[in-house]
Amino acid sequence: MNFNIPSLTAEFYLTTSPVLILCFGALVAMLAGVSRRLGGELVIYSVLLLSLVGALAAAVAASPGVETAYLSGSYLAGVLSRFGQVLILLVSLIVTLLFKATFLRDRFFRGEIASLFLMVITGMLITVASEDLVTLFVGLELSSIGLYALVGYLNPSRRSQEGAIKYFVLGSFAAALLLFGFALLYVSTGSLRLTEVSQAVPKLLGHNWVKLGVVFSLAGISFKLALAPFHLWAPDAYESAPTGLTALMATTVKAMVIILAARFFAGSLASVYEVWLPALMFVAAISMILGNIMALVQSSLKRMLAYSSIAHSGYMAIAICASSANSGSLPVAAVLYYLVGYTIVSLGAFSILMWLENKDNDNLLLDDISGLSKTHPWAAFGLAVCMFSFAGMPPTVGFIGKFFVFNSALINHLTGLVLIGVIGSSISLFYYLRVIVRMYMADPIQLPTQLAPKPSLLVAVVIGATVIANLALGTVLPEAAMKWMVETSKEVAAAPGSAEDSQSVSH
Amino acid sequence: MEFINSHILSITTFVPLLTAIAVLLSPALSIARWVSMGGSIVAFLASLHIWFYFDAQTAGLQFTEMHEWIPSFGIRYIMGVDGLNLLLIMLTTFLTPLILLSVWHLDDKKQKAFLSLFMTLECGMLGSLVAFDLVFFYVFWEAMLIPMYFIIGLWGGKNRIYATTKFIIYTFVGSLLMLAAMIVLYVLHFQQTGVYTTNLLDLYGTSAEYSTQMWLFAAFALAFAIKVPMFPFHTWLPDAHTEAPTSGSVILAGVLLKLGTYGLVRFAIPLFPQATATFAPVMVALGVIGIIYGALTAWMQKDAKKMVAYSSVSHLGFVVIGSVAVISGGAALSAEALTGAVYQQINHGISTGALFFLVGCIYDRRHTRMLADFGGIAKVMPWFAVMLIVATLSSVGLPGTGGFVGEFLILLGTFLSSPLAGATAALGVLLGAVYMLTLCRKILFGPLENEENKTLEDLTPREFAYLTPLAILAVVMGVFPNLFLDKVRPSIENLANNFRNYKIVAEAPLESNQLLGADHKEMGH
Amino acid sequence: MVSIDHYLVLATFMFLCGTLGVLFRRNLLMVLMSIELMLNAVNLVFVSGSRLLGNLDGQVMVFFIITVAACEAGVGLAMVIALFRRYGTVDTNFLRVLRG
Amino acid sequence: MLFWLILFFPLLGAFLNGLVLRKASPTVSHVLGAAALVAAFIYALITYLQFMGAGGQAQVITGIDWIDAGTFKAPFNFILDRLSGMMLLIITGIGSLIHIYAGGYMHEEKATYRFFSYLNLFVFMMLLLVLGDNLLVMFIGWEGVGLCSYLLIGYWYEDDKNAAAGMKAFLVNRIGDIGFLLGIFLTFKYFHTISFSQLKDMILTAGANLNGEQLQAIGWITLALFVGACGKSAQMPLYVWLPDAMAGPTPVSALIHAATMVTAGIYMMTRLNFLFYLAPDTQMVVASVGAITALFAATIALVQYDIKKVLAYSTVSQLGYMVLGCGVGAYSAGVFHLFTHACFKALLFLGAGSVIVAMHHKQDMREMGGLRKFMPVTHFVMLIGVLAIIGFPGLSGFFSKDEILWRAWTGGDSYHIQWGLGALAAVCTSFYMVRLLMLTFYGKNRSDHHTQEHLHETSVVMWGPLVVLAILSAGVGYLNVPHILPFPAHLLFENYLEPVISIPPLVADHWHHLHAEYPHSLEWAIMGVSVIGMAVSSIFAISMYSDGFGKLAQSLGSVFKSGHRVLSNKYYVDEFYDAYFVTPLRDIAQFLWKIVDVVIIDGIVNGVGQACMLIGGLSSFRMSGSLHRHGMVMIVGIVCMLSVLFF
Repeated sequence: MNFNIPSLTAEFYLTTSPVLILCFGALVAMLAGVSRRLGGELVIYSVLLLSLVGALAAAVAASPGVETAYLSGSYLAGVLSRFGQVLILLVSLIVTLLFKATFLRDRFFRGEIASLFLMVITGMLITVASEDLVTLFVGLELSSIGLYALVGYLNPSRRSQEGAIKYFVLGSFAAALLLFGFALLYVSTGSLRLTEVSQAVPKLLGHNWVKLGVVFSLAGISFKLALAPFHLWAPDAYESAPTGLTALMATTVKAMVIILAARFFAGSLASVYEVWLPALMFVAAISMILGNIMALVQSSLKRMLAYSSIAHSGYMAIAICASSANSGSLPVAAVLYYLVGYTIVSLGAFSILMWLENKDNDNLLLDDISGLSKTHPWAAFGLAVCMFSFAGMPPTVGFIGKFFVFNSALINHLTGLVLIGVIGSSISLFYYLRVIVRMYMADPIQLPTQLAPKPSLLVAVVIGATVIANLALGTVLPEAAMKWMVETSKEVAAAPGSAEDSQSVSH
Repeated sequence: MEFINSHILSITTFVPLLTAIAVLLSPALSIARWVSMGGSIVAFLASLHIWFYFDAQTAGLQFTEMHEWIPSFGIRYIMGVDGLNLLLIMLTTFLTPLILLSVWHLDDKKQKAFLSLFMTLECGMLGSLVAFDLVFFYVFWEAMLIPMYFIIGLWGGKNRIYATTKFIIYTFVGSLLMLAAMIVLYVLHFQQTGVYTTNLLDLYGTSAEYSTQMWLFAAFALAFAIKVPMFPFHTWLPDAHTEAPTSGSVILAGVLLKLGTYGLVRFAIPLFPQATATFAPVMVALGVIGIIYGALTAWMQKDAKKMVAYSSVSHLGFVVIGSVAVISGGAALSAEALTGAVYQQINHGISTGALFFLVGCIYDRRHTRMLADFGGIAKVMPWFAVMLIVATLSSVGLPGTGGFVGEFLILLGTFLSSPLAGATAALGVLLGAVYMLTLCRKILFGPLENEENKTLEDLTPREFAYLTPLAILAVVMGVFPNLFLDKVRPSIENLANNFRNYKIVAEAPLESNQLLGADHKEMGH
Repeated sequence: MVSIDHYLVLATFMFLCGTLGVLFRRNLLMVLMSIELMLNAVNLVFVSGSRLLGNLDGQVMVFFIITVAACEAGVGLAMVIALFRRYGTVDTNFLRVLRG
Repeated sequence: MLFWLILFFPLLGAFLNGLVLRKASPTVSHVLGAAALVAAFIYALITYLQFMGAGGQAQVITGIDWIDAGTFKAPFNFILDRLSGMMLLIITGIGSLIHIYAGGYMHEEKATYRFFSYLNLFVFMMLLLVLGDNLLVMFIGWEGVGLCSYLLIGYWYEDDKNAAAGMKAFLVNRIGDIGFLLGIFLTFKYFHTISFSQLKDMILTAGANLNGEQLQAIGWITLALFVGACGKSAQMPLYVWLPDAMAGPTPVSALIHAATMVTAGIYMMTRLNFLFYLAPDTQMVVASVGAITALFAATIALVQYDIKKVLAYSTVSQLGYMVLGCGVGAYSAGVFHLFTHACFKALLFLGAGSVIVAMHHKQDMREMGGLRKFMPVTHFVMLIGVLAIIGFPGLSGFFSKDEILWRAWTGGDSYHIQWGLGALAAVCTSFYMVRLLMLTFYGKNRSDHHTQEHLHETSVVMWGPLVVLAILSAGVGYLNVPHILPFPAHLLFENYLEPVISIPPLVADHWHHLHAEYPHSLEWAIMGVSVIGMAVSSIFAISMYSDGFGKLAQSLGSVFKSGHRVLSNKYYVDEFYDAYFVTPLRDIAQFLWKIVDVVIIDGIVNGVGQACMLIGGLSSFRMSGSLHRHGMVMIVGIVCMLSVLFF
């Protein structure tokens, strides 16, 4: 028990500055929104950009050499946190910019929405930087509650309201499961700090409450990661939310939870993998199968991508499973690589969808993009690259990511999971190809409102950048990027409680 | 010269890719045509350079190039040539300009995209032929599917989407399993040596437990069997061929399918010799079934192109059995059969390529490929008849054409390995004649009754230009096979006699040129 | 002596009740209440754990949970009201547009 | 050098005619084609004379390497010995005559470049076949002549029947070729070489060292090769292509389907006689097949009406004799019959061609008759040809056929049946050949008025070669006169071939009878039987057909109605093959495609895809939609996780 009030040094403020800047930005945006004069689109836009860019700069600048825990572990500054924060902030910034080019711009750039948006980002930043279950919970809920509201409120319609309510109810339900798990862990181990929990768990292995606690925590985390069978919210939420938010959900939320899961399982609980590995393997397998199979029959693009994201969560979960053994930081690095790749590809895909959508058609169906290659060849090209990348075809990042994941899994003898992953990938190719077939091999169809978006330099730059990053990470950059990931994930591997003897695999 | 010799493989492989980009950037189709033709000819000249500077005295790997790619995983950019891939490289670079010539007249809006995709495809094929690193190979192997997918899907016939989807998914499934097997092999090699590498030269000789080897071999063999395609994984092929445009069919039959048999010889067999010896009877059985089955189904086809497509199943059955003809109680492979298999790959590329071109010629004129719509064409298209008969004869393996040399050596070697298999496979020689002559007879001979056929124009100079080289080559390969076999002999004998502990030496020591400036430490383990 | 297990069992029971409520009540308000019940079960565990361990972390957690639950309730109720105002129903059966 | 020119000229002719001079007039093609052959003949003659002048020792002429893989080697080496030298002369000599003749026969055709190109190519292939020093070079020729035969049979491809006949010929030959291939494989497997000269050395010098396995293998090798011979030399059961092959132009029938290509099987067996000698069981099979074929084909020929069909079956029958000769170990007799047969059968076919041209391409003998008046030269040469083939004493067939029958009789008790079949076949031969002669040249002319008006003798281009052939047919028999006949030189031919025919010491006992002395009375008796049979059946045929289809012919036909029907339907062999081989194969193929491929394999492939779609549809339909169901699935998930963990 340590009741010393931690001294808040300048260093602390510096490292937490991304969070603080965002909080400040959120406040400003909310206040500006009250005033009619100051609540204009441009002002809010500037506030959003400024706070996101500022936070990004702060996150990049804050360079802790070693992982440092502040507020008795409530805020953890280190390379992994920074990695997560930079990724989240970068994606949020791009999504914000993209909103400017969509039909939702007049709704998005309003005080209360922008404020909520920044709050959501804040929550994510907190989550990736926490080691303490309390902050972790608060961060998670901050981001979730904000998202519930945004989904329903940004562009209200019957669908989005329904989606928001479902997302909300199930999210709260899952939060309760997660909390229950935390509570059991707390009761069993006597601490809310992951480091301490992990030290206590090995002694309590036989204790059923611990297992129960781990399972419930896993359930909660699986929900956030949209792992089957806790995935059913995802298609509804993805489909009903405005596409910009869908992009956010598919990328930043996933990034946040993956980092959290890496800390939780690959880091703290790695040495006691018996209590969670079978369960995680189970959800990973189910996700890869169900996600891919259910994506086969979707007609809405966003819904299809939702199911596909479930499958991709499954692939990432494979790598987390692989980090159970004394495998060092490789699996975590692999999952981070996959995450970055997935984020880039999703961002590319969703930004194209965002750009194509209009007021009358904010949920594109597969049929709607028929003949896209003839009407918008570059958009079609970008989407095609994304689809091949999702499917894991070389020379895209999707392939290298999948290779790293399968590699780390097979090093740890998770052959069964890899086989399921292989089967799932094979199935997935079919529905990704359906998109390409529609775009390239079908003639344009007559829509009530034609998809005739205004050319936008910004969108072009974003799409171009994702395509280039995608191909670069698939061809020339894997080594450099992987090195970075390994450096980043060392922190997890080196975290107390994880395998001490993590030199190399020996059998 | 020094530079050229040490980078010739990269040049050969990536000139087509650069050409593809240049084609996309060309302002007009007429320029794009010349650009693509130029690029493909440069690639051909580069491969001729390889051919002439190739040292036929050694089984070693020549013109090797190595750069680090993902050094932390031991993945490298390794290229090399030996007798097993030399001929296929030549075939690829040789066929590409001819195919470009065959589409010279097409001028729809998408044609530029076609040329670009086609050059990309060439890069993919060449890359997978010269790559000597498992992952590096896999990248080309899979990336190649994408342009082919579009070529069938965008320029294909009525049922093209079904066909192209079937093609890509079928191949993809097999490939992914192979990827998993590759990683397992990589891990095994690490466990034995403590080094992570996907360098094929190092992986040869990785010993695995018998049962593991079985699974790994099965995964590799499945991937290649689908590509070949071997019975019963062949059904994607007739669909793909029927729907693909002529150019697509030619390259598909000419080179893409060969990558399956090449993969067997390059990867599956030497990597898993024990499993090869065990699985050889199964492979031979499937190959022989494929030969007979393909021939019989081809015979029943009413669509000329489908007939040629099924004939590929039959012909490649020969190549497969030739590749796994185990002799001396499993201690060695039959060098004769292996030579035949390597040779037959090229022959099949030439003869079936020519057949697809020829079917394309009459399809261009009549917009039908149904045998029933033809008959007596020899009267109005005598040169076409000459070409078709030459291609047919090469395809049925008449002595004096390349097809004979390949088929004979395969059958001989197979017979030495298993008389029953050899004798049964020899039936394929008969059945091959049955359907090919039926094809000839229904198209060329009989009364010229159909009014539309009476005004058909004989081969144009452009068609001559791309058919004549094939016809000449078919004969040259039949009469002077040693011209080609001399180049490949040491490599084949090395594999055939030493497949139990296969090693290839790189002629020039593989020095690692730092591609990414990364240092060489293993990390994360 | 009432051991910690008793609290845990009670909390689990409460949690299950809440779960059943979420699973089977068709009224959105009741569903929200059930979630609150689940959260309170969690609170019970934390409090009893804190008491057992003589460690205040659990208490702190409870405060946060209560706060977050309030936020959640706020957002949730807002949604329910919006739904009711627009469609005049709070029945979960109404929420069946999104499927597939 | 001269040697290579022999091969070069026909190839050059084929190339020029086929690919370069496609627009040339028929005369140019003809002159070019014939000149190529004549040149080849001249060089062949010079080469031959040089060769014989040097003592006639076999020599191997080394060419470039051809196939060289593993331990297998097949160079383009050629063997020049007494056998191949003789064949060289037959092929180029008779070939030249036929080429010259063909110009007249084909003069109505507009573009004959194809025809002469194929003919030249054929000669080239045939030369490869006989000159090759290893089985594989022989196999090039073996299949090459098959190809040319295919192309020439289908020369008038616009008639689908001709194209079909060509295809049938090629395919049936290919069946035999598979046997040949297997023979090559076996030879290589057990002897590690396929070169004739090396094999011969190995067998003859190291004959005693052959192990049991090799001896056993020889049985299989010879059997497999004999299957090849059956295909090419039209023996039972693979003879069916030859009668159909008559669809081609008549010079083709003369050159390919009578004089040269069909004798390839006999040539090959003779070339490998040392192997065949080592396999007495195979020899038994060979002899039996030959004898049966001889009789079988002869009986069919009895009732045919098409003049070329009669000659075709006669060819099959005569080939049967040659095979019989080989089978009883009398290779020189077989080859001698090959030689005489080449002369008189070429003569008969060309004569028939002459008739056919005169009859405006009608081939039915029922429409002929009395042509003697119109075509005296043709009649005369045909008469010689017929007398030669039926074995009229003094003409070539008499010497060659009797030698075979004599060797069959003396082959031992086990060969008496074969002798009987052969003798019976000889009787049939006399009947149907005389019948042919009577129906064509004697009696009243039965053709229609229009044809009759134009009946006349053919041009000198055509009858010139006929005369040469007639002289040959009459004369060549004296090259091999048996001892019992008074003649200055006996058995010249047999002595000539002596170095080629070599019985391995290992089996010398078995074949001792070939060199045994027999009483002259036996030889006279055997010869007497043949001559009497020939005479009786000839007289019978003359009396039956002295004036077309006389009463006797008709009444015989009605008495043996069913027999006649079977014969005129050629024993229903084609129908049998159709019903029991072709149709079932077609059905199987159809089944494989329609059921196995489309339904089963594709069904599984597509079924997997559809099953995935179905499961996807069902699961997304069942799971989603209701909020509560979502929650329920989550709880189920937790339960599953717990059970995974706890159990």
